Amino acid sequence: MTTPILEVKGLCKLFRMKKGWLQQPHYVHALNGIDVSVYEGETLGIVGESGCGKSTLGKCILRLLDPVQGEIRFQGNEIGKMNKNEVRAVRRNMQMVFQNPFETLNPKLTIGHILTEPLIAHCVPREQRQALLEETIEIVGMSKQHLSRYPHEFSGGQRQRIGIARALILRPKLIIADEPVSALDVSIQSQILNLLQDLQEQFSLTYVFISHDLSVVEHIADKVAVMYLGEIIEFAEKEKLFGRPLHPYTQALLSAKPITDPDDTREQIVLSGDLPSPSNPPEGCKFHPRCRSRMEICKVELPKLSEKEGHSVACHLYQSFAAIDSS
Amino acid sequence: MNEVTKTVAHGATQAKSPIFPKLAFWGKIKQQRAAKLSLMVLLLISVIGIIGPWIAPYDPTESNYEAFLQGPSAKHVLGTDAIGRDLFSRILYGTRVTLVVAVMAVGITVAAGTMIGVISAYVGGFIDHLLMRIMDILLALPGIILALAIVAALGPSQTNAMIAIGISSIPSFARLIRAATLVIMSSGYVEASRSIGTPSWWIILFQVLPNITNVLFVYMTLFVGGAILDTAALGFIGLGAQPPTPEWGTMLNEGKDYLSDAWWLATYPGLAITIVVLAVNRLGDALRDIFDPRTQK
Amino acid sequence: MDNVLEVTGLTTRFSKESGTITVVDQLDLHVKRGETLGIVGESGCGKSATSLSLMRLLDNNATLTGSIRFNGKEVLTLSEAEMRSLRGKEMAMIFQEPMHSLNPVLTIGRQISEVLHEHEGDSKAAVKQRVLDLLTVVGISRAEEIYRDYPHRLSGGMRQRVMIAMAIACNPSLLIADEPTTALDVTIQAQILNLIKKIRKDIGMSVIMITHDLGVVAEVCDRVMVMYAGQAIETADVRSLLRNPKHPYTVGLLQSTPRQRAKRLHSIKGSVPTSENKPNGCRFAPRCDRVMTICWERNPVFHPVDQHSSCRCWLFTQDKDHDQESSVVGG
Amino acid sequence: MKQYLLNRMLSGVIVLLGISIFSFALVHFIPGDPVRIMLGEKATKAQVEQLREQMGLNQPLPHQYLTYIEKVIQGDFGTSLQTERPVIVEIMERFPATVKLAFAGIGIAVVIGLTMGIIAAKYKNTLLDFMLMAAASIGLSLPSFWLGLIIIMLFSVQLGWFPIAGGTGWKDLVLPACTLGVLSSAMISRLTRSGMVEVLSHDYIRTARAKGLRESIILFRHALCNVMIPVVTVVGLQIATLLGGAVIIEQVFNWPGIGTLAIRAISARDIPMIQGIVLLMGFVYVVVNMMVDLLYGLIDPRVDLITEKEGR
Repeated sequence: MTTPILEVKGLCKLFRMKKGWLQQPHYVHALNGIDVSVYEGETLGIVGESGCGKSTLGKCILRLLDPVQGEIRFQGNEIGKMNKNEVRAVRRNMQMVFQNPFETLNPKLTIGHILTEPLIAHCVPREQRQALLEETIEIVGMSKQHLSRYPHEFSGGQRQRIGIARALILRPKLIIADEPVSALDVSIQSQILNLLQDLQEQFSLTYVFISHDLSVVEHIADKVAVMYLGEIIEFAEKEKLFGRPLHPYTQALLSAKPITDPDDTREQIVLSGDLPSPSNPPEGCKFHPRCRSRMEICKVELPKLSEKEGHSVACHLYQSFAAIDSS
Repeated sequence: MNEVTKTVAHGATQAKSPIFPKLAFWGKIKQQRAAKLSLMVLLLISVIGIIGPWIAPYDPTESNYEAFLQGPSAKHVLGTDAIGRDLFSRILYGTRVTLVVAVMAVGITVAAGTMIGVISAYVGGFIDHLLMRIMDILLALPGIILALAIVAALGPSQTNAMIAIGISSIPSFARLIRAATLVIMSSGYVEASRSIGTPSWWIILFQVLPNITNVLFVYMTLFVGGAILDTAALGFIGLGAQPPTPEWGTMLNEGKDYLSDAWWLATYPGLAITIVVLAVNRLGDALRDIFDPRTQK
Repeated sequence: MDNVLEVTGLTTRFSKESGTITVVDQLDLHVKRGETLGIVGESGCGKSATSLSLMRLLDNNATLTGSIRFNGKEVLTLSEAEMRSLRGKEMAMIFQEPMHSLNPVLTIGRQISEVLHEHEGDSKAAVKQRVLDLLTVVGISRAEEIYRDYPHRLSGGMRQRVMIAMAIACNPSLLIADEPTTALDVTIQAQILNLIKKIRKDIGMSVIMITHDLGVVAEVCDRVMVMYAGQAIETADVRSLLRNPKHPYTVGLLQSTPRQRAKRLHSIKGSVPTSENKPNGCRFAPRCDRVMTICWERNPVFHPVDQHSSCRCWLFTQDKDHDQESSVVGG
Repeated sequence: MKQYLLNRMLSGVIVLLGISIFSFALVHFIPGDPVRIMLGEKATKAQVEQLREQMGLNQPLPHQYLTYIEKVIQGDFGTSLQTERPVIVEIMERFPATVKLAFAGIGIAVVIGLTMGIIAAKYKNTLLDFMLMAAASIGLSLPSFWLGLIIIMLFSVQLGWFPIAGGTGWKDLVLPACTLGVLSSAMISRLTRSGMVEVLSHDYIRTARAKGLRESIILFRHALCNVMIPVVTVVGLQIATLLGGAVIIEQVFNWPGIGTLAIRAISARDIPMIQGIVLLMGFVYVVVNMMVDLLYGLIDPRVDLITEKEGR
């Protein structure tokens, strides 16, 4: 087996919540020991509800946020400890597509200017720039004429295409897409998803695809990681995870997802209660207050992610996995 | 099917006011018109400031003991003061004094305030904390008192008044600019730019600055109005431009002793101040409304 | 026929500096007693404007024409005072953003009880007891505590429950829910949808569920109306719509919903026309893959296709010379 | 909540310390020898030396500052150079007059300003709104001293209804208080209007309408509470400013308050007096701000969240 293009090990990120000079600073564990890896040409889907830390994970991988602990290996290089300039160099091969196409394009700059920015930042020779610009804008399904226009002249779908063009123009190896279609309408969403899939084939891209929408992830991802309160609680290939979810949370998530089938006969698991606040998570397994199959041990001990046949899950129900494996 | 009852109803939130007609699309168009009008008034005033000395009928400092405390007449349009100087000429000359002092003062404010604000927001951390605490302390004193204290230290003169007014508005200007910069810094496009690997200088130059120029321009205009008022106030107290300089505040100070005998002395210079400040403020308000993203729908 | 709400030819226009724009165009709809009607469409299709028009909650630059008959009364001719006694009492509404829909400086208890004070005029103690009951009904366990609390201390799901409690306080006969779960997480969405279903059954009210999510429709609605660019383009009962959609737009919408099985998603080309820039003929013509010549020339009428569904499309119109009033609606 | 107040108090103390450094440093800002300037050119060398000794100017700076602070805490603000009376006595004599004027002025301003703002917002974009806001614009552009002069000319000189200037009775109070009130109401009314317009566009106002509430309840219960949050801040700031002496207005009406004292001290370069006034203003500012924060806590239940976000 080849080495993964991106490997994250034991990644932790804390946010400091300070209420005032007099109080002890309070820490929120946004990410707590994340292990995840992606192989070249794959799409890793990361799903979770708001506040589960999925966006933080994306930003840590790009070093837009500095992780507190853990390793991030990209193409074999540890980037968790690189200095600013080295990180900037790495970003040539690792780009990001953002959620909100309305906010992430500077309203004062033309599309051409916005797309040139990465070329200047990474010292692409001047004479190559124009050709790259024109080529890239056409790849994402727009035309050269659009380069001299401003972001407000475009619809949401077109802006997201521009965002993708910006990420693509340096021909990176890895693209982190943070909720790239959740601000878009369904009919536009499918255009963008198709575009992303085409680009992946054409440029053999690797995606880390972050989304709260299970259907979208199910459609686009090869492997899926489910997050809950800063931890990965289940990680497997798409078919396995959606075909036979193991973690009670994943099961609930899948059953809560409304589907367009009037004869839907799935048994619906409706979770009681709210997502606990990340600043004050429960003891033991963080899911236990809402879990319908909780046991005594869940209240005290945090289950570890253990793997069997390429399907990892962090739940006490399946802790015997590891035991069986090792015996 | 075609016989649909045609009834008309309006939204719920309408103000029921038959007496006060609703001005259609007052908001934006009005603002653009106001901006144009006040800009024209200001241009006119600036022109007067420049060519004032040539169109003034009399020397503003030359006293004429045969015509003191004369009311407005054909000879002296706005009357004369206690030592017979022509009020109209003095007001014309004063335009330049007032404008120069106010604009220079705001220049000081903007230069220092923008630097402090942008640095504070961009660098953050300890520097930000330190700078903002200092600004807090200076804000604790009313602007005019701060200006007075500085004038007291430096001694009363027109230049010192200018410096004092400039310095005394730095804290509030810096805070406004800092807030505006922070908004831009936290915007999606700056983050997107950082994610590409763009260097900091590029982000400041092409992402932050173009987006705060509007704000900067609006605040600058609004501060000019305040600076004119402060200049005149210092002059009025006797701590600004010194007599016989024809400064509007100073002229009011001289006029206040003749309230019962020569109403024009205490009226026209004040009117001049009000008109200039009003024009500047209207321009500032209009610019703010035009640039305000919330009104740009 | 027992209809709570009958709307005919509803047209909502906004006057703006650039001119008048029509956001809802000649809309007909009806809601039976105890029924849930779903209104589906993408952003800008006029579904929210429709809901606000029904309650007459639009800003004063909006003009409504047509007819809205609610429980036999013509809503559009009511005076503002009569309208007020209808709102919150007989027709109630919940909104998309539970974060912003509650007043941050008033307690939950106060915000719910003022509905009762306004419409029922009971004694203080009775109102309080009723509010506590309502909070329990919507599944808030610590009712006493929440009664005294402020909105910012509640989670999104809880706030939406409070909004529902407020809406059902006077047992309205119609609840309009404008994207009530869009801002919520999937697991919370399931809770809220279940709650709405349960309450509808318990107090026998009708619901208009406005959403962009066909999954939500499948979950809670009896009938569906699909809107596009300000017009209704298809109505049908849920089963027929999802199993056997007629209008090419509905078909496209269903096919572009991501599913695992499809390797490649169907997508509708182009983007939604803006309200200032609507095509002359059928509004969907520029994006339709079954477009015909007539589609560019005239807007089809809305008419029944079979006993289950009605649709606005030339593909299902036998008599193409049929005279229709809505064909010349330019942008 | 307690946490929030403690924090505000701590920053208040820091501001006070800063002010004390500023007022201490005033002496050293002055170009040239401060003692020479205070005493004038004609003073003898012995006199200069004596004053220098008396003010402790021979000591190293940190030492000077500490002695200064020590004295201030004991209530010793030094002696006025003009009147040779203790600074604290002079200030305390005049403070009541300033307080009277400040509260009368602000009272008028709040009443006029709130009323104008609410009416303008309620009748947004009508002729009435236009007229009220035009009036407010003019109010903001009027030089305070000029308005004062005009008012004196009209009501004292021409009509003779009120005394021209000088006393501290209620009749003397009317004109300066009205001048202050009119000027401050301009800002309050604009703030109230824009706040009101913004609040009225919020989703929770739509919710209130959907509940079928009466327009008056929406306006006064749902909207006004939220509008008061920024208004309280501004009114607080204004009170702080005015308590430090409505410098210009006091001068115009010859009102015997802190403002006239300040101008006199500054003109005469009465450094101990200036220092005392600056300290007093800082103190008043900090105290008023603390009260505003307290009020905030009462109006807005979200204050504990605000600090949390800021601190992040």
